[in-house]
Amino acid sequence: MSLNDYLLVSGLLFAIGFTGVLVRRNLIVIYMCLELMLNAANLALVSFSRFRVAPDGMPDYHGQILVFFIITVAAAEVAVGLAIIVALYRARQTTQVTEINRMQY
Amino acid sequence: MGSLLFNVFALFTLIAAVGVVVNKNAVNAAMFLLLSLVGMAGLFVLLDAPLLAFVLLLVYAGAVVALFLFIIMLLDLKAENRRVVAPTALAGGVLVIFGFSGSLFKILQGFAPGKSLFPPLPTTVEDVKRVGMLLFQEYNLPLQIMATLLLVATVGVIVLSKRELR
Amino acid sequence: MAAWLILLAPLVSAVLIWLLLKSSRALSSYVSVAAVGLSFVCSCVVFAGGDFTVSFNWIDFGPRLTVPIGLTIDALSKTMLLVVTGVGLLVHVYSLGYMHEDRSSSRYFAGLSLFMFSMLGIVLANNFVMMFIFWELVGVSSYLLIGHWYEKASAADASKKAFLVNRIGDFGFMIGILMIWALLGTVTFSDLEPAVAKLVKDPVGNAAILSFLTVAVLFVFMGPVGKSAQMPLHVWLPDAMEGPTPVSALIHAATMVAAGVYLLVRVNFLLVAAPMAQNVIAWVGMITSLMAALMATQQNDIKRILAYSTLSQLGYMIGAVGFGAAQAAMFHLFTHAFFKASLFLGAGSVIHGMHHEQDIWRMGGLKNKMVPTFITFGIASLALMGLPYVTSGFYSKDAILLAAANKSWIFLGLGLATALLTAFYMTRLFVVTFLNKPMSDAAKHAHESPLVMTAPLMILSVPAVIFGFGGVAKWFNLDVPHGPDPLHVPMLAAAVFVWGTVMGWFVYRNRQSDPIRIGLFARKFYFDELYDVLVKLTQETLARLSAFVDKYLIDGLLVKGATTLAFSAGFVLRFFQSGNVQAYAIFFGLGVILLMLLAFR
Amino acid sequence: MNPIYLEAAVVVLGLVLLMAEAFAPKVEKKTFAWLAVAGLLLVLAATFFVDTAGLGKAAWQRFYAVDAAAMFFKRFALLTTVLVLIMSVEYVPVLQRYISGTPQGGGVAEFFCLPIFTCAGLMWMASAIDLTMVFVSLELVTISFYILVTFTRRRGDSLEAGVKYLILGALSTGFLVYGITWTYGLTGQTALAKIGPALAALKDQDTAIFFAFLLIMVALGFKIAAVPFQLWVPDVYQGAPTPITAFLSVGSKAAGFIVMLRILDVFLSVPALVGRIGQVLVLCAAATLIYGNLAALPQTNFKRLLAYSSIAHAGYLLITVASVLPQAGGSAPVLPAGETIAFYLAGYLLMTLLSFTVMVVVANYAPGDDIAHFNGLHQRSPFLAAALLIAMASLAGVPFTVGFFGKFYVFAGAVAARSWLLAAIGVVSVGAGFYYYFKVIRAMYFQPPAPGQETPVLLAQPTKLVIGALAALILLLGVFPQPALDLYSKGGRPAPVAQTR
Repeated sequence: MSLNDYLLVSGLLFAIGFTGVLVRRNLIVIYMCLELMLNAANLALVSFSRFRVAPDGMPDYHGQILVFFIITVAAAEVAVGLAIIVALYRARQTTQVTEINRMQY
Repeated sequence: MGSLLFNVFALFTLIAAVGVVVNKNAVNAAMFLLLSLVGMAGLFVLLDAPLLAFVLLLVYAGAVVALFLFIIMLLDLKAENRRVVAPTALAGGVLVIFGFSGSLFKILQGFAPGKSLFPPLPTTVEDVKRVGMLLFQEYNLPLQIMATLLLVATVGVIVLSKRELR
Repeated sequence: MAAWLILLAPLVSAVLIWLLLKSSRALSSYVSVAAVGLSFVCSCVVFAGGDFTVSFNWIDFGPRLTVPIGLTIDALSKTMLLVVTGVGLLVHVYSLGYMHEDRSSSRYFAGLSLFMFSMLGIVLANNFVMMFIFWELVGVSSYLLIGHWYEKASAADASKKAFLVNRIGDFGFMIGILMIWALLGTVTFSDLEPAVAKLVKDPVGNAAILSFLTVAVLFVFMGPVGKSAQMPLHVWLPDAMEGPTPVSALIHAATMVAAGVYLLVRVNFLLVAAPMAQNVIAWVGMITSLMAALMATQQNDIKRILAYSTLSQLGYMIGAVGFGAAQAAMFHLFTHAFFKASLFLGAGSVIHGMHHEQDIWRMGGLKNKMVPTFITFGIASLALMGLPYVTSGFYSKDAILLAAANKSWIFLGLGLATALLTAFYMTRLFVVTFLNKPMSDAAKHAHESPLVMTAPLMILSVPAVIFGFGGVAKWFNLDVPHGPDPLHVPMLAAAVFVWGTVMGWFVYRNRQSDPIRIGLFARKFYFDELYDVLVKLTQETLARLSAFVDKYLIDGLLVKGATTLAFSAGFVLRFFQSGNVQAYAIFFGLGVILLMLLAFR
Repeated sequence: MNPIYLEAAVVVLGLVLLMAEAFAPKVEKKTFAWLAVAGLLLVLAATFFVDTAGLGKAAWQRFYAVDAAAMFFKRFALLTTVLVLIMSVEYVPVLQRYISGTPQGGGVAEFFCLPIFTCAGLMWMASAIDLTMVFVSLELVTISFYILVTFTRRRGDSLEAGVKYLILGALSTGFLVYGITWTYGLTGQTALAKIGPALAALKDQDTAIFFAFLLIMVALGFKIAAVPFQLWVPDVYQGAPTPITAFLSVGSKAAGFIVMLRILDVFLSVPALVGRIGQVLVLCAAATLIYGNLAALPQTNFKRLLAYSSIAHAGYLLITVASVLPQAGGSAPVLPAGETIAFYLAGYLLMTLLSFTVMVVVANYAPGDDIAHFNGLHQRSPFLAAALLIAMASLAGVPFTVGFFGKFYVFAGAVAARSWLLAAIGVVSVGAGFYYYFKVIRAMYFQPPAPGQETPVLLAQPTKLVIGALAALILLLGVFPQPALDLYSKGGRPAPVAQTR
């Protein structure tokens, strides 16, 4: 398989995740879709890393390190994000984005 | 063989991802997220990155999705009985998505290097060792920063979710 | 180092008093005196040392515009430093006594320190921009000090008047600076001098450039016209006498009003390159000096007489600059600073002793009640009148008259007439105040002021005499006569002195009221009335015009238009700022797409 | 001293304070804030003694720059954090009301500790010269801001702001990651110094490179609040605890700009892209200026007003960024772009933190953040009114304030680069700015205080000192800007950032 095939899957995944962020109203689902977007980047990174072979014939592991960091950040972000969403739910009994628009204009 | 597996995993990943977006029930969405991640782990293995595939499953399936599920249960979210998406949001979303994926396809079309096959690897990969060496030697500084980030996240989560703070 | 200390000590004192010591009157006055004392000591040190310049870049916009903050120490600024810090120190000491009862004396001393800082900044500045900033600061501190007793309506009005009239001059000054910068590409004095010299030598397009320079110099001259109170912007100075008397002595007699003269001397090389402008300056100066002297003859307020006399003497100095005799102008500035400060402080002592009575026709007979004041005031008066061959005022005035004689007989005539009038009105003032019989109860029970006030008077009367003699004149390069003197100007000056004094003596000895009534002079040539009418007229016109503009243009077009625009903008933007994150995300995405389009042109 | 220890010291300070809080619950919470302030000030002093020439570990040189820009923005971050912490002390009454339930003061110490870690992140961002490093340090900052914005979690607005910031911030992170991925994919490098030449060597990939550039710029545009990624700003600024609003508007924005300049420098090494990049920047700058200034006009809420003002100021800074690009017939700028931005941000720091500090003090008397809160402030506290007057005048760009010089340098740069359009829009929008900043001044000086709100406003001595110092600095730099410029240009080795052009 060529690099572009993987990049296409990654791009589609990114677009699907983006769609979810734009159209879903449940905060938790929106958050899942954001995770999808990050993982789309991960997939592209791994395929780029496999594609760029280092002089010794091994994949370019610098890309994989980046994936490592992204996964860590994503996990931390999920923890904090869900804590915020829970706090919001406790205060307002809702996870619908359309209902959090007290501040506007 | 490789191309068949790729097609299977890729379709699996994408369909599951669509499942996340369209599912009315948050629990089901989380399960689809898990499936999508499994598919992606498969793709990682195809890309000779077994370590990352393992880490992905461990962190995402083991921790992130579990956390999602846990929170959904905690909040006792029911399946949404209203329409999942607002029509205006849908219109805007569709516009954005088409624009974005259109430009993405166009770039991939013009991306000549990507059309070639992956170069073969000479030996079996020993990515645990390589990644480990890089991570703890060359990438020492970002790793330290990451540690700080995790600390901040920990403190933050405690502060934000404890009922009574001391 | 010492040079910086001169400048910064008063600033530190002003800031300290303003921020911390406001409540402690005694402490703040001592801090202020100590600061000016330090400045004075440093000035002496600098005076004894050599010339130098220290400077660092304030704004550095590359070669096109670099504005340094720099201090120039040369013969000119050294002299001025001595005058400013010396007189300043004495006035500060005097103020300890004069302002003893004032409840807001902390504010007074802070203002005084601020003034010292800004005045010293003018003296030390090595470029136009820095000078202009300190010029404005001097204006501000003068405003604060004139209006010190702001509860009094007349004081508040006077301070406002001084501020506004000075703005007119300063506006012109600023335009002048900009024109000079545009023409010569620099604002630093030391760089301007060779640039002007080059410009004058350059034969190509000379006429146009030189007339541009002339106009620029005239605009710069507007600054001194305002600050040194020349015709027609002189109206603020007499009113400024509403301020405390030490302020009048320091600011409105010895230092600030002389800043205009100082500036002109500093940029004398510019004036020399523009002879037309020089002529205008000479005329303005001499006319001011004569008219002010005429007005002085008919004033009854002791401080106003001195104020008009100051105007007149400033006119002399400005005139001297116009004659191309900058050194003579500086010499007169120098001597005048001491004897005029002495006169004002003496007047302050009289007012203090008379329980705030300022009308000379309610005084009289003070020669027995206030002996030190009487003697020192007499000495200073003689210096101002120019007692031949004894007082400093004679020598410096003589230098100016000589220069006038070299320029034209008209100027000499004007100068002599002024000298005559000076002798006359000072005799009037002196005779009526000190020698005649007491004309009120207050005069009968007048008492001498404390030593802290009389000591500065005594100290100041010494330079009023000795600073005319050879050594000091030599300092001003005046020992060489300015060409032939067929008219024997010193003799003429001596003659008009005798004439004026004798006339004054006979007219005013033993009079109870003024035998001469000349409305034109008493009403100050109706300048204030004229301005009132002018202001009223312009105000009326402007009011009508602005009412029209307000009603039809602003209300109709701008306000309605602008509010409509703003509200429609607000309305449109409301659409964006809906408060819904999802909408934000969509706009975010649309933005991305919009930018992507650029990639696929 | 190795400069790498600066961040280490900051992190250790945060750790020590966290531990101390855990083991000494009886200690007055404000003590921790003062300890943090003292510690950060020590580090700030230490920045002047670091050895900018040598980094001990060779591997770190790939990630970590110690040029003039880095040192300047490290000090900037430290100073900002110190001021935010002092503001936070004044904010404690509000905090206690909205954090915890019965035991008063719970969680307050964490409110003082978290900004320390944010500060470390900002300092790392200032030095980041590798995309990996940019990513991790930026995320450290972002995640800590998620927490800080939501910190007063018993207040609806704070939660709402937190959620909005979270969703959009995570979205922008997605774009950043994807952009980094593509940059890495095209060049095989993550170190900025190597990406430039690698990009220049690529053939026929302009569109892909531009795509990668845009994705990264989207994320940075979000950070600095540039149109069209600015919509979160008013809501989040309004909802966040006031000290955090100040922190966001100053620290986060400054770090965004330094990273943006560094990355821009890399992508400008592709000659074919210069024109397109220029278009993007000019477009964004113009839209940001117009949006920020127009939307602020009808505002009545002070924090929202400052939010729009923050957008507008991002617009002015973007003018400078756009002036970096080579233009036909352009001359050398009066000041290099890096210096202009550093100076502008230094001024912005002073005036913004001053405004917010005054607001925190006043809001302690009557909760809320409408401009009407400042009605008659002149009678209640002439000192505060004068300070806010100075801040507003400086924000508007009145001469003899630091804001004037900032705008002057920006416009001078635009004119030198022949960006007439931007210069024109900029000047016009300054006019609009006068209108809405003077609304605040009008409220303070020409409106009577609200009934029941005539009491004098009292403030603690340290706060008073800080307010006075900020106001004095605004005026001082407004007549004598050289020290701030020197601090940048003499801060270390010349920065590569946008100075070559």
